[in-house]
Amino acid sequence: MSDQDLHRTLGLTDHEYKLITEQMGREPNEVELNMYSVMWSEHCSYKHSRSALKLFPTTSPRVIQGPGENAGVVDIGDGWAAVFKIESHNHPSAIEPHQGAATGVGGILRDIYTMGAQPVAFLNSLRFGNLETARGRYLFDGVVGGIGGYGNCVGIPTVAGEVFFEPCYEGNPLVNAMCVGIMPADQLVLGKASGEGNLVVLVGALTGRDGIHGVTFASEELSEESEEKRPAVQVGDPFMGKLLMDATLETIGKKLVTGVQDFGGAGLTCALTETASRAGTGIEVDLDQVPLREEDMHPFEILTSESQERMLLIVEPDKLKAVEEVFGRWDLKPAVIGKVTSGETVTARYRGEVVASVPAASVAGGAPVYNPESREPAYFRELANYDPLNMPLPEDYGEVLLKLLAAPDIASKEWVWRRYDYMVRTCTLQGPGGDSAVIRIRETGKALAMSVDGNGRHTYLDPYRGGMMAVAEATRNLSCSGADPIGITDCLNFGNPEKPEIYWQFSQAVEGMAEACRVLNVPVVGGNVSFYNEVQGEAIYPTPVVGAVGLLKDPAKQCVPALRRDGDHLFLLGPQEVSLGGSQYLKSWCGKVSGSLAEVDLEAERDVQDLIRDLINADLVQSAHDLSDGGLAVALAESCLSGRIGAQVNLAPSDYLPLALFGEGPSRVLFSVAPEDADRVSQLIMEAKVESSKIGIVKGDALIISHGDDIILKLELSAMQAAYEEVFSCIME
Amino acid sequence: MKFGVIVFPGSNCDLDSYHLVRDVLNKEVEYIHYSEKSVGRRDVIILPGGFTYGDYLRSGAIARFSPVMNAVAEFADKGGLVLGICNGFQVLTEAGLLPGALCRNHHLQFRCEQVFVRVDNNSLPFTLSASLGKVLEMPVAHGDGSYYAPPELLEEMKANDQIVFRYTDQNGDVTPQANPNGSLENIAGVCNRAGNVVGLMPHPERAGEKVLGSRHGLIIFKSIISYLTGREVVRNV
Amino acid sequence: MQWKAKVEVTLKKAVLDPQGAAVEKSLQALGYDGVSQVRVGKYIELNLEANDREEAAARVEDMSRRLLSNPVIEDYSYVLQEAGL
Amino acid sequence: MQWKAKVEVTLKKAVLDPQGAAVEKSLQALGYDGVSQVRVGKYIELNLEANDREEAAARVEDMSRRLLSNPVIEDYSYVLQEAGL
Ligand SMILES: Nc1ncnc2c1ncn2[C@@H]1O[C@H](COP(=O)(O)OP(=O)(O)O)[C@@H](O)[C@H]1O
Ligand SMILES: [Mg+2]
Repeated sequence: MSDQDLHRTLGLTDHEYKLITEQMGREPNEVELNMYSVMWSEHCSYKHSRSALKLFPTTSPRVIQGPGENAGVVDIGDGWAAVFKIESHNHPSAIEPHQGAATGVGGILRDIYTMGAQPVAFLNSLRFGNLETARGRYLFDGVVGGIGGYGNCVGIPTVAGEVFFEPCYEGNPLVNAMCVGIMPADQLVLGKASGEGNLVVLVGALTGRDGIHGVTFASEELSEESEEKRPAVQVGDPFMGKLLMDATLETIGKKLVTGVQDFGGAGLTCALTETASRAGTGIEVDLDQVPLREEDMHPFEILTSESQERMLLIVEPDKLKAVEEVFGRWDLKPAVIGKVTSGETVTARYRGEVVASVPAASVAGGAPVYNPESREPAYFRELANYDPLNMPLPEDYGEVLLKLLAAPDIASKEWVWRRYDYMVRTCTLQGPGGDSAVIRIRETGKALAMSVDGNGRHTYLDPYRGGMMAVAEATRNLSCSGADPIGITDCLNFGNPEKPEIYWQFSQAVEGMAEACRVLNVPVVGGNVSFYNEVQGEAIYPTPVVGAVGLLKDPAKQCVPALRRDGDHLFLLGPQEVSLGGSQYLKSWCGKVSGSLAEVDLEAERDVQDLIRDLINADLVQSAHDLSDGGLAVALAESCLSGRIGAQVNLAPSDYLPLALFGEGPSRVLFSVAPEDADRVSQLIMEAKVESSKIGIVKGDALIISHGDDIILKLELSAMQAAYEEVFSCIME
Repeated sequence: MKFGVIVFPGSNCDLDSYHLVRDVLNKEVEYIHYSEKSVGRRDVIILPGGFTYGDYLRSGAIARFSPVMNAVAEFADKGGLVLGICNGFQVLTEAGLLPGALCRNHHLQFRCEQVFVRVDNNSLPFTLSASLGKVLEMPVAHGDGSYYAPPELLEEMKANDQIVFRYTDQNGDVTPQANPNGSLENIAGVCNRAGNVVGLMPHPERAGEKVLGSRHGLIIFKSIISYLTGREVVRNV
Repeated sequence: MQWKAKVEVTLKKAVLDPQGAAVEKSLQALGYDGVSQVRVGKYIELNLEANDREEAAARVEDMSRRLLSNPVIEDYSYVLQEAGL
Repeated sequence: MQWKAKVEVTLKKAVLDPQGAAVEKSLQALGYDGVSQVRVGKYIELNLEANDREEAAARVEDMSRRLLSNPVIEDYSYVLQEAGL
């Protein structure tokens, strides 16, 4: 095969090949071309997304490390920092759901402790097709099992997540895994190969042929052929993962390492070229020193294998012994595979011969940046023009609410999270099931709140507003628990960016997210882009997922959605402008995904979040719940169910009750207040000039909603509970 | 009074036991590495929860051959107190220090949830602060917790009062619904014949602070402490 | 006619077997040196109805592929015998 | 000399086998009627050094009893063959 054909087979364009020869000053050999091919894949090079991502605000007085490293780092006071990142493992999970999800969790875990942080929590965001097919149930069950299997075993609690079901994810489920860690701020280590003469050390699992060209696979649409091209499936080894984590953190804590880099996509090639290029150094490796699991591996296979549970350490020669001792306590044997050199070249030897010699910066960062063509898709205006208010009125609103509560998108996900150990490490103050999870920080007495959110249906109907709403909702969830949002990480799941309609969705969503981040004052400190989520040319809904982290200075003030006491007053905070466009009501009751989204007023959003946090911090709030899917009625039902107490609510006069009950819009919070505090709260709301109304009281064991003099909905807690809690057991068992 | 928490490769609740003993109970506690050949001068040894050796092959099967386990067996032989929690329980059964075996949960899933267990033997150093029949709320988090013992063994255990905890409902009634994993006769925890080695699947160390949902787990630790305090008093007289 | 099938399901050669690796290390630590290439898989026994061996084999083949093994990462093999009924 | 051992570990008859029951149910749901008595166990393959078959058998016996199976709940059986080295 001529090089011409080879580069195409490897997924590089002629233009890219030409760039490579220019940057190298010669033609690459086969091994080198393989290295370029994995690093210049979309997954590693971000060539179609880099220019749009520049829109994100990435700094704040708290940000210690923004995007560009393995994870973002944010100051949380008292000399401590939070470290977090989200990442997709969509395509591997479509092939082998259990292992795909498990290795996704393992990968994001490594990104966190690579920085020197002790991981303290996992979150995840999942999308599947429907559960009526055996394949759908298999994927769902497998992914949940894989996430739990890995997280439970490494002993990091899985504390929050979200799951949605839409036909568009049928063949291409989404599995986004997030990890949050904490560390003393001065313990930060970066993925840099600095210090000429320092040793390059590989530790962890043996290197096999698994996942070779995994990144290329992730950078293509799924098709029949991709079955054929598929690399050997990677299997996670959480046991090894845990040993590696503990030992690596110990070497970092003891200041035995100069640089640390995990092995993710593109394996050794990525680790070597990235660490060298970040430090402006070179590396010489001897591939014969890489401990192998399989015989007769070709040098390019060693260089691109994506075997899991491996770490690269940069170690000063006189510290090697101490490093070996730390790993030795867990029966792990670090292998010295090379050393840091001056110059900026990564050179690999194999059986005594140089098999590759590449400019590090070119491989790691020389890929072209594309500005793809963008075109508004035809569906956009068409769907936006649809008016959901023409739908016939339901006869029985109670029936509608029960149906929504039983919709898999909304129903209790306990079936999922009871398979996750969400308590290990005994720091979980709030586990799954609330608006955000809360993890205490023993060392500082404070706590971190965290949430992960994204609504593909919304982003499909309006990527710009959908993007804003994802950021708004994730941060609002934190605010509802009383925490200050301090940063977000995002995972952008889209179709093929080379299609102008998809790129339009992408750039619109990024613009919306960036705008929301600016107004709400939260920096983006890291994230991940997953393109080519398509099966046979059909893309998923554009699905940006936002993972937000907040700081709760006084964990005792933590607020949850559960209503507390008979007689408490119920307030609805925020603008009343809502829409049925893209709502759960329209989807589950009318069977439609259509309409336009409610206006997003980011200033109002910010004011609502500021106010609810202030009220919580002033000890004036008994419960708080963010309104999202299913609107007011569903938020009320959820608050009643988690508090095991009823409520009586009076709707504001409305011409179209489905809108009042089930309409969705941003910036709204349902909260309850003790009667003796009600006046004070009303006063503070007025002073803050935030829209709000008192809508009812906490009472009894039913949810009763009236409109004027008519009771339009009355449901016993037990009836709502049955609808809400039994769905998954029924479908899955 | 000194607690020791054994750290096997893959233990992950070692931290939780350690934290509870040190920060909540204010007692001295140290980790013991699995490669140690002695457990040193300690009064209580805790085998914590987790996934020793990834739970590969069978939960606890590989860990029980760790060097430290010989020392634990000797320590137990001499009457030292040994508490196995979750995976620690599995290790102790595999090692033969406790009777029976822990099999896959009957529903085949890992399950993390709050359960109730009843104290069915309160004459042990681990339970003497509880009244007989006391119902404790504690979490479970395991995939292999279904207790099994062959019929003859079970009879023998009953005759020796070796069944320490049973899963019950809130009122202390043994019901099938209260059984989270299919354990034989709702057995949640057992002891050896001498009563100085106890294992249980629920996590008392996760139920030691109000902010975590329950403080019922403290009864077990407080029993141990008052038992040892009593012994120290006798020794010092 | 009743048949008994014994199906062995093993991870494909190229797929990592962390379980096998842990067992191998443990056996070596127990002093069984010279032990190598440990792989841990599944063993499934079942009875089935079929008119003849051919039909029985076809059904076991089918079940193994569809349910008993995960063809993405596992291989299977089986033996069939008449069930002593 | 190199030997290959294939060890099957199965739950004792008296021990409930929820995995077997689940597989049986799934097989029946897939339309394989006439399937019964499904049991799921473990299959372990390993290579070992031994001077002769007897020595190899004794060692496999030993490993199976000590580590590969738990005698409280499991039985084991094995076959030995010369490894094609
Ligand atoms: N959507 C995004 N928003 C912000 N930062 C991003 C986004 N996507 C990728 N990044 C940043 O780009 C860098 C490279 O990402 P990635 O290749 O996924 O990292 P890794 O190889 O460590 O998994 C990271 O620092 C990541 O945080
Ligand atoms: Mg990384």
